[in-house]
Amino acid sequence: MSEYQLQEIPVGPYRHLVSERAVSGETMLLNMGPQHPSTHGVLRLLLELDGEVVVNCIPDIGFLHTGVEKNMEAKTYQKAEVMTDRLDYMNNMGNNLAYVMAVEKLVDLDVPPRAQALRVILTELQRIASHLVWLGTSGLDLAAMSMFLYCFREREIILDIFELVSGQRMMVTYFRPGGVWRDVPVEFEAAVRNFIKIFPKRIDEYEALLTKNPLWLDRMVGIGKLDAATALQHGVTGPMLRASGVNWDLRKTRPYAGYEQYDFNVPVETKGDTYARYIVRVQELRESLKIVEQALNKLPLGPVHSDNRKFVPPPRSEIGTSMEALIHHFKLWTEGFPAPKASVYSAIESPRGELGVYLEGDGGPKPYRVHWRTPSFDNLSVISKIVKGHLVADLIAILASTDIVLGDIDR
Amino acid sequence: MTADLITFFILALIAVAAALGMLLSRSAIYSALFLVLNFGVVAVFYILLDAPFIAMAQVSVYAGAIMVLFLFVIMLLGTETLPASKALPWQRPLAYFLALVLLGESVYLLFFRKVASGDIPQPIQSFGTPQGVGQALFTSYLLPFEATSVLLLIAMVGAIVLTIREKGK
Amino acid sequence: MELWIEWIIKAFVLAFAILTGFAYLTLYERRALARIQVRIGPNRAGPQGLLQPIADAVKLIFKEEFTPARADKFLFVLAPIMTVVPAMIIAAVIPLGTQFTLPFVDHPITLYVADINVGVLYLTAIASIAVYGIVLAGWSSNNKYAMLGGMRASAQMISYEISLGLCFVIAIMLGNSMSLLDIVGAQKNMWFVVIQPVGALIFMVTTLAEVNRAPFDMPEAEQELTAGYHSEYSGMKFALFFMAEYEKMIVISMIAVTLYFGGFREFWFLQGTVFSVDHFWWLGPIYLLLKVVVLLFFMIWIRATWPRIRYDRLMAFGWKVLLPLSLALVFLTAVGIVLVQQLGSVYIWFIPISSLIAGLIAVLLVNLSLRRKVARA
Amino acid sequence: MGVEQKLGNLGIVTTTLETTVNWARTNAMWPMLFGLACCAIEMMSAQAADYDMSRFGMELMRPSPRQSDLMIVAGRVSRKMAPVLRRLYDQMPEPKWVIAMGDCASCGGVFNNYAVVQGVDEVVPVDVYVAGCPPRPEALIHGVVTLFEKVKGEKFKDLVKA
Amino acid sequence: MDNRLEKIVKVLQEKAGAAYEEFRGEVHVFIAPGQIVDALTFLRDEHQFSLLSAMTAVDYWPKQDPRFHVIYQLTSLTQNLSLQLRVPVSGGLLKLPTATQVFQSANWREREIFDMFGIEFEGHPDPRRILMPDDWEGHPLRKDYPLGYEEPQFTFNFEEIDLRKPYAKE
Repeated sequence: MSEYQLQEIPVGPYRHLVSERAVSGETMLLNMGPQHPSTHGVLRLLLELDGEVVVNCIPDIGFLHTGVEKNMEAKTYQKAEVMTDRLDYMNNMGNNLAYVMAVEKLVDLDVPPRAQALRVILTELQRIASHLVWLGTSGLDLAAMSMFLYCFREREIILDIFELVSGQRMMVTYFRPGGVWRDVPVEFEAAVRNFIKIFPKRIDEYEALLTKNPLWLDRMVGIGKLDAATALQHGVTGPMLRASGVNWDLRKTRPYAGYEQYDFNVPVETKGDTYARYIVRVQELRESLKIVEQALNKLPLGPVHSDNRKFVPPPRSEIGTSMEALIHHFKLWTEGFPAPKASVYSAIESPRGELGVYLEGDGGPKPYRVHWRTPSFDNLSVISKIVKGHLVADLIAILASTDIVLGDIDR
Repeated sequence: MTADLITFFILALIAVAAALGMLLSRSAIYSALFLVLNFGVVAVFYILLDAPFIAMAQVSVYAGAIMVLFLFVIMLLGTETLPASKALPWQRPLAYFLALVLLGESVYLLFFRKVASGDIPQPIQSFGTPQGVGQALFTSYLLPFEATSVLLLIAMVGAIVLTIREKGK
Repeated sequence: MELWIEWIIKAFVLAFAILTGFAYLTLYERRALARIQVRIGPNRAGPQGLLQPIADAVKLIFKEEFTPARADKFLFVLAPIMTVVPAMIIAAVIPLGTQFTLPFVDHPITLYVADINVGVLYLTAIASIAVYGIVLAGWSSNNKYAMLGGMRASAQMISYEISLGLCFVIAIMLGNSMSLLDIVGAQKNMWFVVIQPVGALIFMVTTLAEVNRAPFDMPEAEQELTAGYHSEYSGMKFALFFMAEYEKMIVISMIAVTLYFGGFREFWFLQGTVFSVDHFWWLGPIYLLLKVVVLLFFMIWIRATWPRIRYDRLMAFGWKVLLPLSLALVFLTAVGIVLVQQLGSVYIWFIPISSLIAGLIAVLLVNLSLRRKVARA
Repeated sequence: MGVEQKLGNLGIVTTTLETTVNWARTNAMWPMLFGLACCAIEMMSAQAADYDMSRFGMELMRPSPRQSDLMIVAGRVSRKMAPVLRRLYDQMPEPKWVIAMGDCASCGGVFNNYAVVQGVDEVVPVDVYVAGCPPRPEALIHGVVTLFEKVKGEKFKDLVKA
Repeated sequence: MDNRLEKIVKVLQEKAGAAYEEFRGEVHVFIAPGQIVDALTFLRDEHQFSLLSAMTAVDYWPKQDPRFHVIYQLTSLTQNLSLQLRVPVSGGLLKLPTATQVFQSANWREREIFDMFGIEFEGHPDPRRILMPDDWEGHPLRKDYPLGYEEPQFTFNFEEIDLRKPYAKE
């Protein structure tokens, strides 16, 4: 972005958002982004600076607005799912899960237990992958550059598992209404076990590098404090809210996909600063691993999708022999399935917070309205409040600790 | 000796030009840079006079520390973009007067004062070396030296007090 | 007249050595970083990537030079030059070895460009004006990020200059001379790092700050100020900044080696053996090079591992920790020297013991304040 | 442009120089630190341990467009982002190259709608298109190597503008 | 319906005369535009609905009255309850009172609804577009706004599209 501000930034449009001193030219208006190494994508922050102290911070989003909600209205329920992968591109499995859960709720579709367990395993692996990217990029933002490469090394193992089950590294579209795409291959269990075996040691390594490092503490402790009341007022959810002392995790409070069967803790910190957010997420890495292990141990046998043929395509083997199966297959992939004229809201706990889908049907095979309640959107909106009075360098740390994904914000 | 004389004249020209440039330049940054150049040339003079210690001190203290601070302040305040403030009313006549006095002094020194050639005392062997400077500072000039440090300390304390009051407001 | 020719040749050889060193330091850093980060690093240009620096250089030469419309044209061009020149000339006083006799002419050649009696002061003087280039680059670019970088550079330089100077003073006191050759000579029996380990440590920390290396790379903090002071520079002008940064790394390591690690001399216990520089003159530059490479690796290692310190904490660290500590060290060193003079040479061990205690106290205090901060938050 | 423009004007046969310069450009192509969406994550993976673009001397990602040679448009370009992208491209000094990474940057991908520019070639001239949603790191590296082939064939003469 | 929720809905009905519907365990209460701020304040203060989970709108074009439903999805953390408020907005008026005083998170969400649907929120502290560029015309999520479909390029029509495709110049 560097020279994006060759011209002076006019105060005019932001008159009501900046202080008096900006009008007189006493403070400096500085554009950070849309292309800046630490805005985690195409976020633009208009900063009012007094020296290097942030007086006001005005986020400007929408540089990645993709029209997903509108585009999903033009596709059938099944085909719209490919769009969901590309929303929050760190949490593809989670997006799929949120969407298929909304569809299942709307059309009242059952999901067999094996599919549920697979969903849990894969979304928790996805949470680990997402937190790894967060940890790596936060490290990079504070110039602990090796952290980034170590985290991506571990993330590759998870992506390999995803590729094993779905054929894609990132845009998996693996969960389908009524179950999952197809059963996992035989190598799956060994691959996940291998990951479970090596990963705890790797977390210890990360913590050895950062958690007690005085420079790391110095950059994080007491920075960007967010109290629980403000957090709730701004709709902040997920690890950010839990770092402020509110024990709210949808996996515990409103269990879905069989989370109630697993024994895990919800890490909660009370200080609400950047360091608390770091601690919460690092502990979540361990908790997620615990869930994965339990789910893998209990992984039931059986079908991986519902046998309700109105919504789930029949297996390939049936098509050759059964006329009815052929018709179902043809109808489902050309026309899609109809959903009632009603609306549902279904939410999951994504790595960033409450990921909700508002889905409204109109009796036809296409969604009438899809709205994504994305956690990053609200988590970012609080930033202008918590960076006030901090330095530019702290802004970087705070922004990293909110763990925003621009695809999640701009949709 | 002629080589030294030629060097001296070239450097003197540069020094005068730099001083004039500092006075006449419109931009505060350029003024500061001209001053740095001037300091540098003066440092070379010291070397020519066999006083390397003072030369190096000149560069590291004046050019290296003080002028960097000046630049920092100029950049921080952004003075080069501010409109020129009005000069104080009595400043200009006083400046003219002082300049006249200086000119008169120089003319007197150059043309009327009789200087006998050859009676400039030769500097002693250790002049300008670290040992020499140290000896001078800590024996014969100990009191002025310590007085200067106290003065600087007072100035520092004053600066700190001023900023603290500013913050408390 | 012969003397002039000798000087000019030596100056050219030194400049050439530093330039080559700079080029291969970039490769060294990239390969070492890659090794730490479980990668491979550049290995396609030439065997094992050995031609990588040449590729970089040729590319940058043939890249468009760009001057922003509202930049101050003169200073914009001057700034990179002002950054690179001090980095080069500062090496002039560093002794690279003893001396050898030119065959046939029987003329002794010393392995340094100049040995002046205020060598250490020369280093401080040049080091202190090296910041001008960065400040002016930041100002002349007419870019807010660049200016913030320039301002950070000047403030940081001033804060760390004094501690650096005090570390010089320690070496001067131990060596009882301002000439670098004498200081190296004084380390014949014992490197100063053994006598004053804390001083050596502070010296290395402050030099990291002086050359703007991680974790003190404020002026170009990539994640905060995009590219900082050189945001607007492209092509060869940028290459000059790049060059200055790495040359400064080399030179500052050379200075550290000279002041605290025995300079071009062998390990003190190898004295009198065939590994001594008194035995083979050409061992001097080799020892120096080896020591410099080791120190450079530490710099790279730190960059790979540590997060960046915050700008105001950096200043506070400089003023509130390093400055008092180095003052205390100067005092302790002086006391030790007096003790040695009065009571005997075994009292030399007073210096390392007392300064280690002082260093320990400083570390404890910093730790305590940090812990208090964590508790308060 | 730099020196080579004048050389081209002179009409001197400069093939050896050409080869050298093109070799240098392919071996020291510094990408701009610039990611848009999903593909940016795969671009980061390409920099990381398993794929390691640094082998080609490409790990020096420059945060400032002034110092970069290659713009990897990694992700979808929205209508709001398009002017910014063009501006960044204009800020890069010659010679510069563009890789459109992924389907969205190449042709709009799955997002055929009001918000997304249907192919970044409407905004900046593109040298290499890399297909995939997102392309695997290997695919990106293949795209980069393809670009190297193209750069190696460049002649100073062709770069001279009338 | 959950007992606790039933009580709350009953009180809401008494206060605002609101109708409600239930679908798969979710309760949607219809509130008139004038009473939404009061209802939100009441739910937040009296029944600990401290989190405005989501806020969006639906366009029922070509139906004009009401053309839009603005939806407030509320969550009570202490009682672990969810409640949805729906406010019908007429296509002619397109105005609603802002909820920013009640929930700060409504700030950006209302800006998004204004950007996407063109519903204005009176008293909003920062009434600008949020996702689209400032000079964008129209409100993309309205049903009468075209998706903006462009013809994909295939082998058979490559040349034809290539001719009119606006390629960028150096």
